[in-house]
Amino acid sequence: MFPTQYEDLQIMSHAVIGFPSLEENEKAIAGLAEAGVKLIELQVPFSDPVADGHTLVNACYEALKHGGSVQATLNLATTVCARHPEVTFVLMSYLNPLFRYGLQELFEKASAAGIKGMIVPDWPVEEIEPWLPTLDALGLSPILMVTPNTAAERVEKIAKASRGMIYVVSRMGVTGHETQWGEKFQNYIAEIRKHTDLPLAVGFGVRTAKDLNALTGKAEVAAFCSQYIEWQRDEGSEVAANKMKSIIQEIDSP
Amino acid sequence: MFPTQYEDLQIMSHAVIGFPSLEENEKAIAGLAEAGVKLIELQVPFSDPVADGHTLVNACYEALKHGGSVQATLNLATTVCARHPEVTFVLMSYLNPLFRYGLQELFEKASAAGIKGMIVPDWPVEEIEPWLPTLDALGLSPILMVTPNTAAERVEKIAKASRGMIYVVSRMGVTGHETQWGEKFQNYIAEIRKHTDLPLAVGFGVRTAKDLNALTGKAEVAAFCSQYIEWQRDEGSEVAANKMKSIIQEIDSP
Amino acid sequence: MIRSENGYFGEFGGRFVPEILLPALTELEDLFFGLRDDPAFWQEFVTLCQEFSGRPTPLTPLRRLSKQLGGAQIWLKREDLNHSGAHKVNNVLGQGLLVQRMGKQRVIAETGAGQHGLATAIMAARLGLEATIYMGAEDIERQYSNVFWMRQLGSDVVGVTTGAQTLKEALDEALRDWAASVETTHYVLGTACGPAPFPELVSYFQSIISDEIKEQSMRQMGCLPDEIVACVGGGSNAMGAFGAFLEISEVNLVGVEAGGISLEDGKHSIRLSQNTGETGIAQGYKTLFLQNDDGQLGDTHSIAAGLDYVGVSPILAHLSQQGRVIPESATDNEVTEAFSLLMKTEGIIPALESAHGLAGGFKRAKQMKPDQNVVINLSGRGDKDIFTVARAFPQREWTEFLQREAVRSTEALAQKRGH
Amino acid sequence: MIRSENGYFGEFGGRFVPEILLPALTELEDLFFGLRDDPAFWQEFVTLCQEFSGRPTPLTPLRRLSKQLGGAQIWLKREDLNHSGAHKVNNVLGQGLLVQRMGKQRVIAETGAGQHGLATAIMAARLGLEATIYMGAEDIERQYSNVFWMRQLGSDVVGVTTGAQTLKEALDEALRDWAASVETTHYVLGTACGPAPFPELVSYFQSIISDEIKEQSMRQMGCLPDEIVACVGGGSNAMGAFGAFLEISEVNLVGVEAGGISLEDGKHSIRLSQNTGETGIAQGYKTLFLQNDDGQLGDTHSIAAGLDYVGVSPILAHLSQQGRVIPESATDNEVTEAFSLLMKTEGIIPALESAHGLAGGFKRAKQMKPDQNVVINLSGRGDKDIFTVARAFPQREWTEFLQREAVRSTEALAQKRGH
Ligand SMILES: Cc1ncc(COP(=O)(O)O)c(C=O)c1O
Ligand SMILES: Cc1ncc(COP(=O)(O)O)c(C=O)c1O
Repeated sequence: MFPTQYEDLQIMSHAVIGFPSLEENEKAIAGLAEAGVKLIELQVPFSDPVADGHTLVNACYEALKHGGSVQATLNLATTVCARHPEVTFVLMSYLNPLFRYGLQELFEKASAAGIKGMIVPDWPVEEIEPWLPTLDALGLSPILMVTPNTAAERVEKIAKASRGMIYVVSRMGVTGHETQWGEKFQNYIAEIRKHTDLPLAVGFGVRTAKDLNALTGKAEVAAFCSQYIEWQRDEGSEVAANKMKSIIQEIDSP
Repeated sequence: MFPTQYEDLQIMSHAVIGFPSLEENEKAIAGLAEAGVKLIELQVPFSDPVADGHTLVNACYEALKHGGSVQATLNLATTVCARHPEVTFVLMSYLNPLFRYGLQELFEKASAAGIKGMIVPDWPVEEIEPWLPTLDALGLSPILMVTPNTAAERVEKIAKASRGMIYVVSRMGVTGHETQWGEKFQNYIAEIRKHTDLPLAVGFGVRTAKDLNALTGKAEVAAFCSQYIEWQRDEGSEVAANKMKSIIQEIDSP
Repeated sequence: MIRSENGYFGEFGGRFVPEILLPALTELEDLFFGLRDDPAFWQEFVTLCQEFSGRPTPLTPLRRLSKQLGGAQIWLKREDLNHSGAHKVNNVLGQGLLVQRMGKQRVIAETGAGQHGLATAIMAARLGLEATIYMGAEDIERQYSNVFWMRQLGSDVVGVTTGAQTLKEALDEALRDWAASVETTHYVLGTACGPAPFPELVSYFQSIISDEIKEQSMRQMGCLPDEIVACVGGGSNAMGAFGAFLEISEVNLVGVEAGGISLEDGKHSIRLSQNTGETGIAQGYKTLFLQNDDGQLGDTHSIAAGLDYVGVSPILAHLSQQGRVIPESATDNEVTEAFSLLMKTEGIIPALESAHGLAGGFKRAKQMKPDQNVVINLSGRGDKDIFTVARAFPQREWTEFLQREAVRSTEALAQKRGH
Repeated sequence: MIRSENGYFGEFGGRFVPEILLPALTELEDLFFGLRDDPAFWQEFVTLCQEFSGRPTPLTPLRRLSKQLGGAQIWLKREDLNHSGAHKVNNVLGQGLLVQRMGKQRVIAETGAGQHGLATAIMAARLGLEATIYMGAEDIERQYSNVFWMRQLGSDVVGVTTGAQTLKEALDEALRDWAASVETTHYVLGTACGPAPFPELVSYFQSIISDEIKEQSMRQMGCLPDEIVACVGGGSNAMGAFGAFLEISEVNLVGVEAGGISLEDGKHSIRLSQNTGETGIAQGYKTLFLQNDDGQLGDTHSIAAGLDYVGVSPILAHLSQQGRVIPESATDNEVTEAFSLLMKTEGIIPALESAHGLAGGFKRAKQMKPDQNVVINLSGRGDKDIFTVARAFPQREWTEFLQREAVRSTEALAQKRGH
């Protein structure tokens, strides 16, 4: 399940369904579970991943060529949710593949597959709100995003619609500069906590053990995604899992 | 001197001063005189010979590279007029080289060199008229052009300003189609004769013995120019003179 | 002009963007809603278009061509005479006024044919703004002359090499840039697509076209036209040409899409007709997209880079569903024929995009009577298409010229490096 | 507008043509003299320009650039927004009206930059006339894109390979064609040169430019401008911009010629200033020509094909001798600088010809006060100059693009032959 507020930092990592291949996805997920990753995003690849950086854009492009799809994601989810009960699986997708699948049916199947949460970056809170009763009934948590430029009242609204946790976008933009975890970031986190008791998952720019240590005690979840996918791309899923394992061991206890 | 009205057909031919070279001009003129040519145009080469066809345009272009100029023409005229008293030399030029030389001085020098007439295709009758007293005094005959589209009253005006002979442009245009010497042409000639007692020199499209025979009895002078220059260009002045000679011998007596 | 209900036109439209982009869209929407009913703002816009871009553009009667075709009288609305050579500049100048009011110092844009990029580069130069233009690498190849000029104008042109490397990918990339720069940067969206308020905002500025058509046709024809025809890429020139006539049901409105090579997937760009497009949500809005069953956006093809787009204005999707706008299409071959016909008969060189409007409009005009009037929106001029047109109508001299020019250009480059 | 005395302006002008051309010139003159004072004819002309070419062209204030230069307020008269991209079309449309009245079915023209040829091809297509365009082979090389379009428009473009293969030779060749075809063909002379009545006739049609400047400056500046600047090739855009101001001595009139590379013979095209041009008679008229002591016309050079001409309007030669027109010049380098400055500061791409006007105008504006106004006539747009500009500002991508395009073009040609 999702962590509780102020629980020790957990790592969320990532799989792009079909990247590098559907079979490899299964092995990679097993490796991540073995490495101690507590949450895994299963990303439905999409032709137009506007909220992703270039690493994930390219991974999506490859994944589509290797059979990545909504159905493949549900199939994989059924397998891995059963196989790794200690891991919480989150569906990550852009809205269109889900919309085309049929939202109601998708939510039911995702829930049945054992998926616990959902991150859909281009699905605004206003469009999610009507679906909350359905999602709550299915036990499928919408994990909404808050960004550094989200106004306070909107944070309030997003917090209200979110379940499980809130995804905190660490910085402006999907590509580029290094993220800073200093005072400004801490104020930002503090500001969000004013509106919610949900745990916070911090994403974008988490690429090193140093980043993880910086987040320890500040957030409950660190989304370690692009860097992992780059390892996977360049060195294979096994090496990537080993690197993930050693990095998790490097985290200082708080 | 110029022929008189209804005299037998005489041939006028051509030299472009500097083409193929200044020395060659002298030899070529001697060849023409020897061949029985009675009138020779000495053409000052010009950079923009708008009233000439491509053969003469290219000859001008070459001539300028080999020292062709107003001064060179006057020099040559002095030599050849003295050497060939049986030939009538006519200065042919566009207006600008003469204008830049100074018209008054040019006329005097040309007359002194022994030149008898002048053909300047871009010098309209209105601009010539004020110079007539000067030209008459110098014995330099302006030979003006009449074309198939010249209106009757303008033919009258041109005839009045012309001396020595009138240059009859045989057809519309400087390049192109073969010239016809049929009924239409004869009416054209007859129309001109209504306005003048001067002999007529016919130019443009006179390229064969057949053309010369067709003109016999209709005009007093046939301007045999482009074809001669092509012979000169392709086969040298000597061959060109021989060809001219045999063609003159081919003319039927009337 | 049509107004959205909360960003929607019937079932289409909306604002499906990453949260990070929301504040900028709201700021823009607030600004726009505050200005759009202000006659002084509209006047400021009209004056800018007049003084910088030469508006009003004329309504040109095609007397010879109409007679030759034997049907309705055909008129061209001459957006090709705009500064920069296409209607795109209308929208861009309008957004320029908004940028000044927001006090932002940088603009970004996506571009397909390059016309919108060029218009943006021009506006940025004139207002002294920084500009980055995203353009698919494939489109750069098809429209390098526009790229050349954008760079000379001081803009940064970034080639996008993901996916099919055309307009869709350029738009994605522009959105990514915007996510990172949204506080200092305005995204000059180039067509009546994207998240609210863009479809409405772009249509608002472009409606200067139909305002003029209305007045000009009353003056020149003595009545309103029977039909208005426009090509449809994203839909901005069509919405511009239709805008003032939406409520006048006697005036037919016809949108011509790119029929490309065939109706096979990836060989055309028809979204409105023939059940090719399906409702989807992507690139920030809901509309008819070319997509597969899994909701992946499809590949498209058109001889005209500016029509080679996978989505379409949500307003047009709605109006077409309502039956108010009649969807048509024209194939690449029909387009080059219409291109040639206009050029040889009336002495006007159309953009290949606009030639789609011509092909569709000529076809319809032939079925009409000589006392009827068809206005075709000539959205742009064809100069930019010289390389594409040269491939469609090969001339030996052109090939030889290019070969020599490539050598000269190499020499010029070597000389520059030598300095 | 200035009127000739019997075809002369002071000592310049006249009609020095082979007799064969006389009837056509007289016919044209009679027709023109009968129409030029007829307000209905002028209105017909203005309407044609409006409906087909988008006139009036705007007067655009260059606010940022004027501030940056720190002198007078600079305004551009936007002839670049004309259909076909230059002022040339004004004259051509006017002559089109005359051709229709004469009932001729064919037109010929000489062209330098290709703009006049393009305008003529456009007019011929629109009126359904046959057209032959003479163009120096060297100019074809510099402006092939214009040639490409002329051919697509259905015109026959003939490359002239005599002499320096530029405008002067093309004019000679057009005169030769005319001599052979004068009864069925109208010669659309492209600038305010040549035998009477052309200088007067071309200036008359082009004076629509200064009519508009006058009215627009009263409306936009609240007064007449202090100075009007135009580039001078043959002189048609300059005469167009000056025409309505000749009698208003408070308005300075400045003509900027092509300074080229240096003042050496053959390296420039300055005829009005610095004792470079000398009175001569050629190509049908008397004016200041670049020529040698023997009266042979000289070679010329300019980065702008349209200014690369050996003669100049007899009207400008006269006005410049009278002191009414101030002659200036700008070198190739000054021109590319002004070109770049306008583009980057105001988002307008000028023709290289027009950039001479800019270079001269900017220099003079800097010396003036901020409450003064300078109007520069932007005679055309720069799209046509892409190959020349690309050589002046080399970009690696352009070179690579050309190389690939040459290959593609070769393939398209091979495929066409295969059919
Ligand atoms: C000349 C021209 N027409 C039409 C279009 C298509 O865009 P829209 O449908 O937004 O008018 C473009 C796009 O670049 C264009 O350049
Ligand atoms: C844009 C432009 N400006 C100026 C000129 C020069 O001609 P004129 O001096 O007759 O205006 C040309 C000639 O082709 C031209 O194309």
